[in-house]
Amino acid sequence: MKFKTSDGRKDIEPQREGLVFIHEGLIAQMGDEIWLEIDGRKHKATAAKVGDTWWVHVLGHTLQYEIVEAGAAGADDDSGLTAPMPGKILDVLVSVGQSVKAGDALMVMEAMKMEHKIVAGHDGIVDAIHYNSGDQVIQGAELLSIHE
Amino acid sequence: MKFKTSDGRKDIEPQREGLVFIHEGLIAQMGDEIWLEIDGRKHKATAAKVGDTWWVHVLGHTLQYEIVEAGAAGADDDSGLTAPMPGKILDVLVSVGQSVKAGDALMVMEAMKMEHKIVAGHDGIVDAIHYNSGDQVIQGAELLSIHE
Amino acid sequence: MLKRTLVANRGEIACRILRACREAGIEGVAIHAANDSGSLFTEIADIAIPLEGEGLAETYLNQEQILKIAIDNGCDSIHPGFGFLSERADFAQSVMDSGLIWIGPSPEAITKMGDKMTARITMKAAGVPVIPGEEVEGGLEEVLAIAPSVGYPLLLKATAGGGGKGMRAVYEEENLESEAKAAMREALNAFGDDRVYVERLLTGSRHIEIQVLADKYGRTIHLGERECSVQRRHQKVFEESPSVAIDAELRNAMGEAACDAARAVDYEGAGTVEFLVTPTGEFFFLEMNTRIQVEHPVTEMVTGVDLVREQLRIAGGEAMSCGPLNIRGHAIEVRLYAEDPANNFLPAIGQLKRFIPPTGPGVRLDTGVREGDAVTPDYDPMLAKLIVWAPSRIEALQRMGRALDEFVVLGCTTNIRFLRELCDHPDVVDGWTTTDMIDRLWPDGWKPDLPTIIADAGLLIASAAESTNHGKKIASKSGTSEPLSPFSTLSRRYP
Amino acid sequence: MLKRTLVANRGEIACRILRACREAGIEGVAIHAANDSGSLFTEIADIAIPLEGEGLAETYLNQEQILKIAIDNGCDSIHPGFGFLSERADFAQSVMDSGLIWIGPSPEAITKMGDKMTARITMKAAGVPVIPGEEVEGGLEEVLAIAPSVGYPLLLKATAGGGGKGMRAVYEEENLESEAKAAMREALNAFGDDRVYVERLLTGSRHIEIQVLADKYGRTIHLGERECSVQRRHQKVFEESPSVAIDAELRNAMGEAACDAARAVDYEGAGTVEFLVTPTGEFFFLEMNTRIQVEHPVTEMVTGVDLVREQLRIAGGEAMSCGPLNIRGHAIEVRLYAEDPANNFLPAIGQLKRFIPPTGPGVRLDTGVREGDAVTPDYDPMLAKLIVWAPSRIEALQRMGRALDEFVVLGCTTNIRFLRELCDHPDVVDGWTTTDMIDRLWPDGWKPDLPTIIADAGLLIASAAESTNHGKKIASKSGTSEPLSPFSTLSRRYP
Repeated sequence: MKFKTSDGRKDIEPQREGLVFIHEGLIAQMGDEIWLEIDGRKHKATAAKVGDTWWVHVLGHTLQYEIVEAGAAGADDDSGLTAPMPGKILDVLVSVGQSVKAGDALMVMEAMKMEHKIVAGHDGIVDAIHYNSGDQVIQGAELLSIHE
Repeated sequence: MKFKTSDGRKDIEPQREGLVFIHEGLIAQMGDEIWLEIDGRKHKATAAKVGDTWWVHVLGHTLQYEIVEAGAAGADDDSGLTAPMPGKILDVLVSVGQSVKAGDALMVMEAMKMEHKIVAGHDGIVDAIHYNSGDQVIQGAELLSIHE
Repeated sequence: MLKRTLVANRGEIACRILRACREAGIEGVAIHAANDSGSLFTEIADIAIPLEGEGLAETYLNQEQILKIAIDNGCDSIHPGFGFLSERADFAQSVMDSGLIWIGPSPEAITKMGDKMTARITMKAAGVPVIPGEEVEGGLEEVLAIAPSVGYPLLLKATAGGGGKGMRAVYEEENLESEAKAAMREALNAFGDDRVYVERLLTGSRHIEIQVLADKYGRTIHLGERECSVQRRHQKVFEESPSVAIDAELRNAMGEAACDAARAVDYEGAGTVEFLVTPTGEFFFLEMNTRIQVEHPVTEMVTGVDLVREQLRIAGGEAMSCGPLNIRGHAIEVRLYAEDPANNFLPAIGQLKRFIPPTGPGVRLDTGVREGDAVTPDYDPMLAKLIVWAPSRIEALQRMGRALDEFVVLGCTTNIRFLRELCDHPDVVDGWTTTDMIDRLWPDGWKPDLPTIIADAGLLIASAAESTNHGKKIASKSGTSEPLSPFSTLSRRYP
Repeated sequence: MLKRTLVANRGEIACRILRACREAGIEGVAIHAANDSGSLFTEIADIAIPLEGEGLAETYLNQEQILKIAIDNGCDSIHPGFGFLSERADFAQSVMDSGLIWIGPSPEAITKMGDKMTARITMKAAGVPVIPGEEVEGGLEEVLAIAPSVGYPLLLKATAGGGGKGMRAVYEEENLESEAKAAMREALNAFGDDRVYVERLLTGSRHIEIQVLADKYGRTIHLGERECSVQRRHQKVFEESPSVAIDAELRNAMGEAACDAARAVDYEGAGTVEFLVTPTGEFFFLEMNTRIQVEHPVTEMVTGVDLVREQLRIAGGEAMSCGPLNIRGHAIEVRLYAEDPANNFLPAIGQLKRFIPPTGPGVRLDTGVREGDAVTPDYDPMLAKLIVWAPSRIEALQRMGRALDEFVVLGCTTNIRFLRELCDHPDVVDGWTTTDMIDRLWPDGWKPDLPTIIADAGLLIASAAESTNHGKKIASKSGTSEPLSPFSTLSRRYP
C-alpha cells in the first residue's frame, strides 16, 4: 500500500495474519481498538479516516497518511460529492436527471475567500442536489450525488 | 409508533416535516445532533439505540423506550445473532451450512451464573459461526449468522 | 526513588495510580484478567501483563502469580490500590520478602489494625478514645458494677455473638438488671456462652474519617476529615470534605488522635482513621483503613496534596513534600454506579454506547471506563467517581448538580439521576446526612421525579430517532473519498 | 442578584460563563451566528437566540442587535467575555442606558485604561510606577536635559510614529546627541513631526500580570500574578501562576500597585494589570485589561477563587465572597489551537473526527468544541484550554506532559505535540520563559521530533486501518435487534 506523508511517499506491505499486522518488529492488533506492540510493550493507538487520509494517534504523536494506492478493502464506491471544507454554495451548474461526464463542473462554492469547483469524478446522471446557491455547508456535507 | 417504558406502553404518532417532529407543543429537530424545543427553548438531547431500545438523555434525565412496533425506517434486517450480555459460550449446537428452523437452539452461553439459549429468529442456513465453546464474548458480539 | 511499579488492581483506581506513576517518571506495570484486556487502565500503563486463570481468586487475588509477574518484569515495587490484596498482611510480607517495596504500611500495622480487638487495645494504650465499654468476665454482678462507668444509654452485646442475638439497648439504669439477665440468657441459648460486652450506645452519631500520611523520617500528619454518611446498601455514594459537623478545634483534636493512632503502629504511607462523632462533639476510634480510600480525591481537592504521589514518594524513601495543613473550599465526590436506583440499586450491565462526562472548572473525573466499553457482571459496578471542588459547600453542590445534568451515559442504567436529586435534597443541602438517610427519605425505594413533559419529550425523541435511523450514518458520513489535505495547511484571514 | 444574563460571546469562554450562570442559578442566554448553530455553548445555555447577518460586524460585534435581543428576552444583564465587545466603552454605556447591568467595569474605567496616554497619566498620578520617560516638546535641548532623569539604556521614539521609524536605542550618554538628531530627522521625514519621546529601554524584562477584583463595597484585592511570556505570533500559548521570577515581597508590592491602579479608575469587577518586571525586580505599569482574561483559570486554580462567579456576584450587587489571598501549588494553562506548528503556526481547519481529552486528577479542560464539530476559518483558531494544577511547578509540568500525551485530536491539525515538547524543554523546565523564546529556540521554525519507529508505527497502523476498514462498523455493530432489557435489572453476585 502506498501513502503520502509530510516527508515524502511511503510504501508498506505488512505481513497480515487475520487482524494482526506485522512490519519490521512492529505489531498492530486491529479491532474496535488498535493496539501497537513495540519491543513487547503494547500501546493504544487511535485512527480515523478523513477523505483519503488516515489520521493516527500513537504514543502522543499525531500523524497523517494520505492513501495513494488503496489496500484490500478498496476505495469507497460512494457516489456522493462532498464539500472539501466549510463554505457557501455560489452556483449550481447542473439539474437533477442531467447527464454529466467525468470532469464536468457541477457546483461552485466559496471557502477560504476563494472559489472552488466541484467536479464529477465519473460519467453519470445527477441523482440528487442537496443545496442551493447561497446555502452554507459544513465540511464533509454531501452536496449532490451522481448515479453511474 | 408503539413503545414499552417502565410505566407501561406508549403510543406516539408525531407530526413530521422533514427532520422536524412535532407532538403536543414539543418539537424535535433531528440531525447529527438532536435539539428539543419546549416553550421556545432549545435543549440538546442525545439518543442511542441498543437492541430494540432507544436510550434518550434530555435535560438531565436518562430514559429508555423499547420498540414494540417499528416506524418508517423499519427494523434491522440484520441476520446476525448477538450475545445479549457478556459471557462464555458453553456449546455450539449447529454447524456451517446446516438448515435451521425458527426457534431452533443454536448455541448455549453462560452469563450471570445462568445458562441461556441462542435461538434462530427465522428459518435459514447457518452462514458463519464466530465463536467456539469456551470462548468469552462481549455483549453485542455477533455469535453466528443465518442466511434465509 | 521507585523505577518500575506494578499496580495490583484494575478500574479507576488503577488508572489513578498509573497516571501518578507516569507523572512521577516511574514505569507503571498493569496486570489484567482476560476479560479486562483492552480496559482503560491497561492503556494508561507502560506495560500490561495478562493474568492467567478465571475469576478473582485466580487473577487479581492470586498472590503468587502477581508476585511472579512483578519479579519477572523487573518491578521494584507493588501498589495494591484498595480492595483486592490491599489489606492482606501476608501479601505485603511476601512482597517484602522478595526484595520488593510494598507501597503501604508494614504487615504488622495491617495486622494490628485488621483485628478489631487488637486495634481497640492498641488504641486504648495509645490514648486514642475508643467507644466506652468493657468485656465482662464475672457475670451479672460485674455488669452492674461496670455500667455506671460506661454511661447511658448503653448496649449489651454477646461477646461470642452476632446477628443481634443477645443484644439489648438500655436507656435507664432501672432497666439494667432485667435486660442484662435477658441478654445473658439469650447469649447462652444462642452461643453456649453467656459472656456479654457493655458498650455505650451512640445514637445520632456521624461517621467521620481522618486522612493521615506518615513518612520514614518521623513525620506523621493529618489532612482533615471526610464525611461519608450517605450510603446505600452499606456502600458510600456521596462523600465530602470538610464536614459541616466539624469545626477547627474538633478537627485538630481528631487529627491529633488520628496521628497518635498511626504512630502507635509505626504507620507508613497513606491511611484513614474512622471515628464515630456524637452530637455533643465526643469522638471515638472505630477502625483504621490501611490503604488509599475510594474517596481520597475530596481530601486532595481541599488540601492540595496529591495523596497517591505522596505514597510513591514515601515508599521510595523520600520525605513527604506537603507543607502545613491548608484546607480551602469544599469538595464533593459521588460514585457513578452501573445500577438501577429505582429498583433497589441492583447492579446493571450493558454497553456504554455513549459516555460523555462533564468538563469545565472545578470538575474532576476519575474513571475506569470510556465510551464503547462493556459493563459486565464480573466486577464491582462502580464505573467512575465524579468530584467537584468549589469555594463553598453550597457552590460545590450547585456545581455537582450542573455536572451531573451534563453527564450523558446511554446503554447502561446508572445512578446519575439519583445523585442529581440528592444534590437538591434539603437534608443534603442543610448537611443532615446520616448513614440511614436513603432508607429514611425513601422508605419504599427511590423513584425518579420525572415531569410528564420530559417523559413525553423522551418518547418524541425516541420515535423521531427510530424514524430517521438516528446515529446510523455517523460512521459512513465522514468516510468520503474527497481528499482534504490540499487545503489543510492554507492560511486564513480574520475579519 | 442577577436573574437572566446574556452572554455576548462564543466558544470556550461562552461555555465557561454559561456554566457559571447555571451554577449560580442565573438563566444563561446565548447568542449565536448562523454558523454557530449547534455549537457547544448554545447547548449549555438555557436559551439560545440566533443572530441575524453574516460576518463578525453583523453578528457578534453588532451592538444594536445584541442589545435588542437582551431586552426582548427579558435579560437583566450582559456578560461580554473577552475580545468582541468586552472593551467597548460605548457598548457598556448603551447597556447601562437601557437599564441593564453591564458585567464589567464602568465605561469611564474602560475608556481611561483603553487610551495608552490617559492610562499613563492616570497611573502616574496614582503613584503606580510607569516606564520612566517623557514627551519632549522643546526639541534637542530638552531631550538632553531630560535624558539623565530617565536613565540608560534609553529609547527615543517618534511621538507621532510607529513601525520603528524614528526609533533609536541609546546605551551610553556620549551617543545621545547624535542619535537624538537622527531620530528627530527620521521622525520629521516620516511623519512631518519631529517630536520624540524618551523612555527607559528595559531589556530582558518579563511580562507579568496581576489579577484584581473589586466590588461595590470598597473592597479591591489582588489574586497574585500570571506569567504569560511564551508566545507565538504575538499570541500566548503557555501561561502559569505563580511566576518563578516573583517572590512574596515583590508579589505584595506589585499587587498593591495593581490595586492602586484599579482604585484610580474606580474599578469594579475582574481586571488585569500588566507590568514589565526587570531582572533587578523593578516593575512598571504597561496597561490594564478591563475584562476577564483567556488565562484566568491558572489564577483560579492556585487561589481557589472562582473569578467568573465573583464577576456575577459583584455585578449583582453582592460583596465578593473570597477570603484572604491563599496561593497554593502551581497551575499551567496551554492553549489548544487548530494550527500547524510545523508550518509557521498557520491556522488549520477540519472536522474533529476524534476529540478525546485527558481526564484525572488536577486536569481541567475549558473547551468550546466536542467530537464531531467542524473547525472552520470563521473564528479564532483556539479550540480549548487545557489547565493543570499540581502541588509544585515541576509536578505541574509532568502532569501537563501526561495530559497532552493522552489528548487525542484527529481530523484537524493542532499544536498538541508542540505544547508537549515545550513542557520538556530545559528553558521551560528552568523557568527561562521569554516572549521571544519560540523564535530563539526554533529560528527556522519548529519541527516535531519524530522518532523513526513512531513514523513506521503510524504507517503500519494506517495501512492496517485501511485494510480492515477500521471504524466503519462502529455504528452498525451495536444496532443489533436482540433486546437487552429483560436482563438489565437482574441481580448479580460477587465472588
